[in-house]
Amino acid sequence: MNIRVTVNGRPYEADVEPRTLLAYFLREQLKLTGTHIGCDTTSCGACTVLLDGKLVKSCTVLAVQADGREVLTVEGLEKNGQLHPLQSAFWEEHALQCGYCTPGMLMASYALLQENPAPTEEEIREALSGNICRCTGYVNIVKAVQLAARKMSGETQETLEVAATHGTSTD
Amino acid sequence: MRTYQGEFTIEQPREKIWNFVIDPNKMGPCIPDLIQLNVESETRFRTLVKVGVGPIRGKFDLTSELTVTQPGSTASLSIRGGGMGSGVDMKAAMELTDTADGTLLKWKCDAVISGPIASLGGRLIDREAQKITQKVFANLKNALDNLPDEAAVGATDGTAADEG
Amino acid sequence: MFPNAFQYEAPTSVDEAIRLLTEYGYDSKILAGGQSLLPMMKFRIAAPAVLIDVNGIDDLKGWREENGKLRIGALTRHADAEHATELRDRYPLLSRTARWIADPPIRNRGTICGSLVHADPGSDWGAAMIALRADVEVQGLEGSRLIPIDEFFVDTFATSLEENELAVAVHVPTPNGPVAARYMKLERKAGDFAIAALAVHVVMGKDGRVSEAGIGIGACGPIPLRAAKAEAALVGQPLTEETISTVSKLVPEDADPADDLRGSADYKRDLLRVFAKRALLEIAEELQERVGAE
Amino acid sequence: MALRQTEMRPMGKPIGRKEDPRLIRGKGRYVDDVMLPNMLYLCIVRSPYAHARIRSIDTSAALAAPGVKLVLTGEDLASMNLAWMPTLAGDQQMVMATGKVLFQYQEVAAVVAETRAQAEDAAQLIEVDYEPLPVVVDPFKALAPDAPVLREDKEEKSNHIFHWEAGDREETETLFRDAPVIVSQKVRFPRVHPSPLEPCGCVADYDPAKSKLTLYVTSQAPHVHRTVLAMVSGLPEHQIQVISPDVGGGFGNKVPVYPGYVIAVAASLKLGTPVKWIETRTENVASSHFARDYHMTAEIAAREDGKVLALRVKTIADHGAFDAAADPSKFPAGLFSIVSGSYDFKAAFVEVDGVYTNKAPGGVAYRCSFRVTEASYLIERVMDVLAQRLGMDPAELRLRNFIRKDQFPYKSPTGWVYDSGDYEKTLKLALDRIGYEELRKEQAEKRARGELMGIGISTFTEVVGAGPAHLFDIVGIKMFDSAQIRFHPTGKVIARLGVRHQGQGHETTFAQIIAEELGLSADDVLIEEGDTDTAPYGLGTYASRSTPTAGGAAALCARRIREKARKIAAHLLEVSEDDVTWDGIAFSVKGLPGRSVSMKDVAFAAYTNIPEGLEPGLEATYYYNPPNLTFPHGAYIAVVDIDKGTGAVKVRRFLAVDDCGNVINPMIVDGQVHGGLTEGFAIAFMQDIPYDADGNCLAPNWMDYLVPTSADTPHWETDRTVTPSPHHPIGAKGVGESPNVGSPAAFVNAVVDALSPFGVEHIDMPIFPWKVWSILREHGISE
Repeated sequence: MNIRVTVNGRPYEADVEPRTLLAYFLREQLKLTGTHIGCDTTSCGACTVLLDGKLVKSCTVLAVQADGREVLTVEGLEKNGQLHPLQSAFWEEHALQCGYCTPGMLMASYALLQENPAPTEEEIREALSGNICRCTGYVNIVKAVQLAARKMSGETQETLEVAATHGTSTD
Repeated sequence: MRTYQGEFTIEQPREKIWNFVIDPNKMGPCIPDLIQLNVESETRFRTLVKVGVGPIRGKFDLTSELTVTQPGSTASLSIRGGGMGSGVDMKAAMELTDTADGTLLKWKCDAVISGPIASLGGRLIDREAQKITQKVFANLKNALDNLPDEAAVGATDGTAADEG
Repeated sequence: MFPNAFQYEAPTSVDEAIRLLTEYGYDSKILAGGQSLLPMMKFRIAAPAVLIDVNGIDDLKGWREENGKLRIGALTRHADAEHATELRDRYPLLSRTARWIADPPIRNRGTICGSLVHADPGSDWGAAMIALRADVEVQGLEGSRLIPIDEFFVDTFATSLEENELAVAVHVPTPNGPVAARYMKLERKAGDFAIAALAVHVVMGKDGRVSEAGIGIGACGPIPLRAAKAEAALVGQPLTEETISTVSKLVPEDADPADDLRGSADYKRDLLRVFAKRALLEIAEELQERVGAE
Repeated sequence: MALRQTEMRPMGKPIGRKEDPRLIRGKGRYVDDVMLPNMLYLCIVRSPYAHARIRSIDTSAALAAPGVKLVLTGEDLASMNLAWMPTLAGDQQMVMATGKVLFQYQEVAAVVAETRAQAEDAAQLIEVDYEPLPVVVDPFKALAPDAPVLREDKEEKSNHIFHWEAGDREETETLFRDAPVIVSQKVRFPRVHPSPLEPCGCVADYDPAKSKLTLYVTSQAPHVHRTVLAMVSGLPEHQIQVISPDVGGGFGNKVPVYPGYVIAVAASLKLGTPVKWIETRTENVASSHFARDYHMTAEIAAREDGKVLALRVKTIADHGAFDAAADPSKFPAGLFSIVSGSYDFKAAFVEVDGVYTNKAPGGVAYRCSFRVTEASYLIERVMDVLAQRLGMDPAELRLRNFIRKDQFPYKSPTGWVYDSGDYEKTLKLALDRIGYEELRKEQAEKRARGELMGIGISTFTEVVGAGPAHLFDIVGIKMFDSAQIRFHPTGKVIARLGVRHQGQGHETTFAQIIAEELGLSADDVLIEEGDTDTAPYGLGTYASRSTPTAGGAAALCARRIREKARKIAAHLLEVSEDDVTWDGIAFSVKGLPGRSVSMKDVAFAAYTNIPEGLEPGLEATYYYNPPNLTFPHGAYIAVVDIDKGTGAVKVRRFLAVDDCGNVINPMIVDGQVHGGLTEGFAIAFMQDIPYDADGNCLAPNWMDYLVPTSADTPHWETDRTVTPSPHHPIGAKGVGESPNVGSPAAFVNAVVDALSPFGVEHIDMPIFPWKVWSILREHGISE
């Protein structure tokens, strides 16, 4: 089947078998290998992307179902050579180790902050509960999402530095 | 392993029932949801059956072998095969005894189901295996009841015991 | 992992979907959210030859209140029910149930009707819709009919839907008075199927006594079950500790759980009792506040 | 917070990781991201039976299926002499079954096709006729005289694999005979699985024109994989290149060579094209190596005042169908004899018997230094049983029995020489930080109200860094490790190591070690691991051994460079070598601190201005054979509340105080601890791989093998003490596994502590809510 999909703002046209899962389409046909595959049972969330702005697990969506729609993957977070605040926050807070869950975690965090710009720890933990991380124990992922939330809410770098030094939150 | 068992009485002479149960051409069609039956010898038949519950649907290719343990009264049916990457092994023992009204058929079936179906469908496979087994013997009873001549009475439902 | 090859159909109207269902019958499956079906297909324990994707049918989207009922279209996702603040007041069980289903991305995809039609005994919506006394609206070649939820579930993964019928909506009665609800669930881990689950929906009459009660049991039998004895004991009673104690002990009587990796049948029965007690205590408190405020 | 990457003297600083920029952009390169021209896909057909004879395999329909290029069975591999392969434990394992299958999900046949989907389609068409055989899943029943013998290939017709013992039986017996107090506890450590997020897989690329095999494989030990492959395949080792690209977690799962790799290699050898095999999660959990599955009984002999005297341990170890344990050759039960833990026992005697069963083979060291987790869990659990029996506070009992600071180096009753430690200090810090006394008060009040709250302590000793070569080898290869450092003329460095990280942050921490030693910033040092063509030989990253071994190699290699650099510096400073001093950043003339040259100057000179008689260039290689293991330790405290209605346990607080010696990067150490605690938490409360009596694996994927999400996981608290290792070049000890080794006992001890007023002394992991409920029920205390 012929499909047209916009991925990270760029239009693609491709021929796919109906049974092709979106995750494989992204990885193998578009060579966007940032989206990972970690399980067979829709349990791990390594393949999480946004489909028309909604968080989905791309191993459980058919590529044909993305026809005429927009997909955002981890490769689409960076804009004009600028890391997304979530990406830099994950780096700063050591929110990744092996990095395999990271793209999915970033997408899930991105979706969360779209809806809830200042989430609590509990809200973050709940929002990321479809994404498994085997390395970090989640503590630093939570911290990174909170840091990104502060960055995105327009706090200046200086305020953040002060907050970090004094170990207090400014919100 | 799961064990299922049951018994029923048919108002027919034992010999007649015996001749039925040891004939693959007659036993074969008692397998439920049969797509295809090939009788390969006097004791062996191969069946392709449709299995499934809800969205879980597939075909099992099963080979059955009849063994007479005591002519006229006890026989066993081993069913082996599989499908959907899984294996099925069943050993059904049948025993016929004379009663005042006709013949009592007691059956007991040990079923081993292996593979993804057993581990993925753990929550339902037990009920399904039980249902299929009971259907085999319900079909058998039905066929025997409808043998020409006498009518039958007095069946009891199958009961199941999980020994797994 | 790839599913078996299949023919993909994407009808844009209910009639077209039904025509395809009629044409392909046993060999076809409806694809809505796909969150249960696609994993089964990847394991190849489900292998429909034809997949009929109903996501493009606009008539199946959205909800509306009509004739004393909330009609929830078949493409309503779990997340829609979870976040619909306008429904929380009169249909509190919807969001309280939805937030327990799997995880956020799965809730964005999976649909309420799809979950009902899939008829997994551990499904959260099964128990909730039992409690709400919902009807499933199905459409076939001869038009549509409503199947009361108690007649909808036939067996594990089996419903009373005909092979060529499509579930187009679920109807939830609009409560007649102040309402409160709880969905109680214990999981082995977040997002898991329930060890046991209980949906409790209570409407309070003007006399301070329960006028309507719905209690649905999940993961404790081949299908979602109704705690009928407990419901009967609840209706017409004030929500006192005594009532709650009596009612909660009756809930397990209608359950039919099995021993499995999640726990023994006895354990699950007792969980239902504990859930019922806790749910009703919370509901009593909430309704008291609500009625007091009015 | 800006990333402090450019600092000099980076040792001990929380530098942002150098590997992150690619990983947060989705630009990591994991094995499934390797896509080569003409690459084919491999799919493995696995046995649905746990034990069955293979009567026949019909591959004709699969061969005729679209896109299929090759179908392989065990018989085909036998004709290539590849049907069996050695395991790391010195056993033989079938690559694909010949004759019979021994566990469910065992490899039976394989299909190679143009696409993944075609390979999966054709795999379905392979028909195998099995004759089921009696199944043995219980290791105790496997030892019964009438048990069916599973391994017909072995000379010894028995399911018994080995008997192993350590310690002094006689002295232990004597102490037990006279002991006033003896406690005994049976404990099972469940069968668990490392389950890294990225499953196993490889791309085998045999190029017939060059006679060279390149194997891209997600491996923790690429050099060992290359050597094993050379041994198995007969290809000359220099014509095999193993590349372990970014690794999506390992935790021990990616140490062994799996049948899938050998099949992919065989297929590529036959076809002369690249062949990719990527495991599904189900294949990962149900067939790749598990961990633990130890059935242990421990007894402690003690005085009435709580002083412990002797320890006696008997264990049955279920190894599954093949002894594929990833243990050093001389240690069939790994380092399990560390079981006397942090306590000063006069004597100990430990026995382990390994057993074959019809289950997946193993067991690997899952975030664990070879069976230390089992040992640590056992002793920490049984110490609590003793405390309970004596009516003593578990913290008090531990303080009374710790090996004292002044006893180090301490020789344990089973022969280990502990390098350093200060157990009392660590525990006291933990008690203080968590507010132990207040918690006990709160608990007493809650108990009076009928509420269930528990506090659990675990004060473990780890043993890591295998190892001294005289003790440790894997398939004969001694367990040293290596580093190679090369300066470029402009003062930048590339360093290659024999280990292979999987998230531990080596690209950062090893850069810190080397930069510290050479007076550079970590930015100036590029770390490269995982390519056997370029990296020096090493044994790999597992068992918390990278910092103790390769970390030592990196530091000593840098010092070797510094020695040569001193000569060049002397030449540049125009003084004699004896007059040159190194202050950590630069070389200067003694007494004239103003006259100095940096390492950058020296590096440039090494290529441009070499003193006469000196070899040009500036590089070195160091193979480091550590003189001893290192012994990290810690004190962990868990606080739990139990729901009396459901039996659910909530971990309210968890504090981990670790002592891993000198810290290279505290941010990374904390991250390691968080991760390990999460795995320990999962093991304590969720994880087991049960089998039914027919050998069906009942938790073959992440629907039933439970891995915790952010919503399940407690918020971890951490702290640290520092007792440097006296023998390690930088005083470091390794930390990756401590939290997994130490935490299960803290969780279980907390739950048992909550229930101890009712006489409960032990609950086996995983502590599912139904287990707690059953106990509450039994004692009439449920809601």
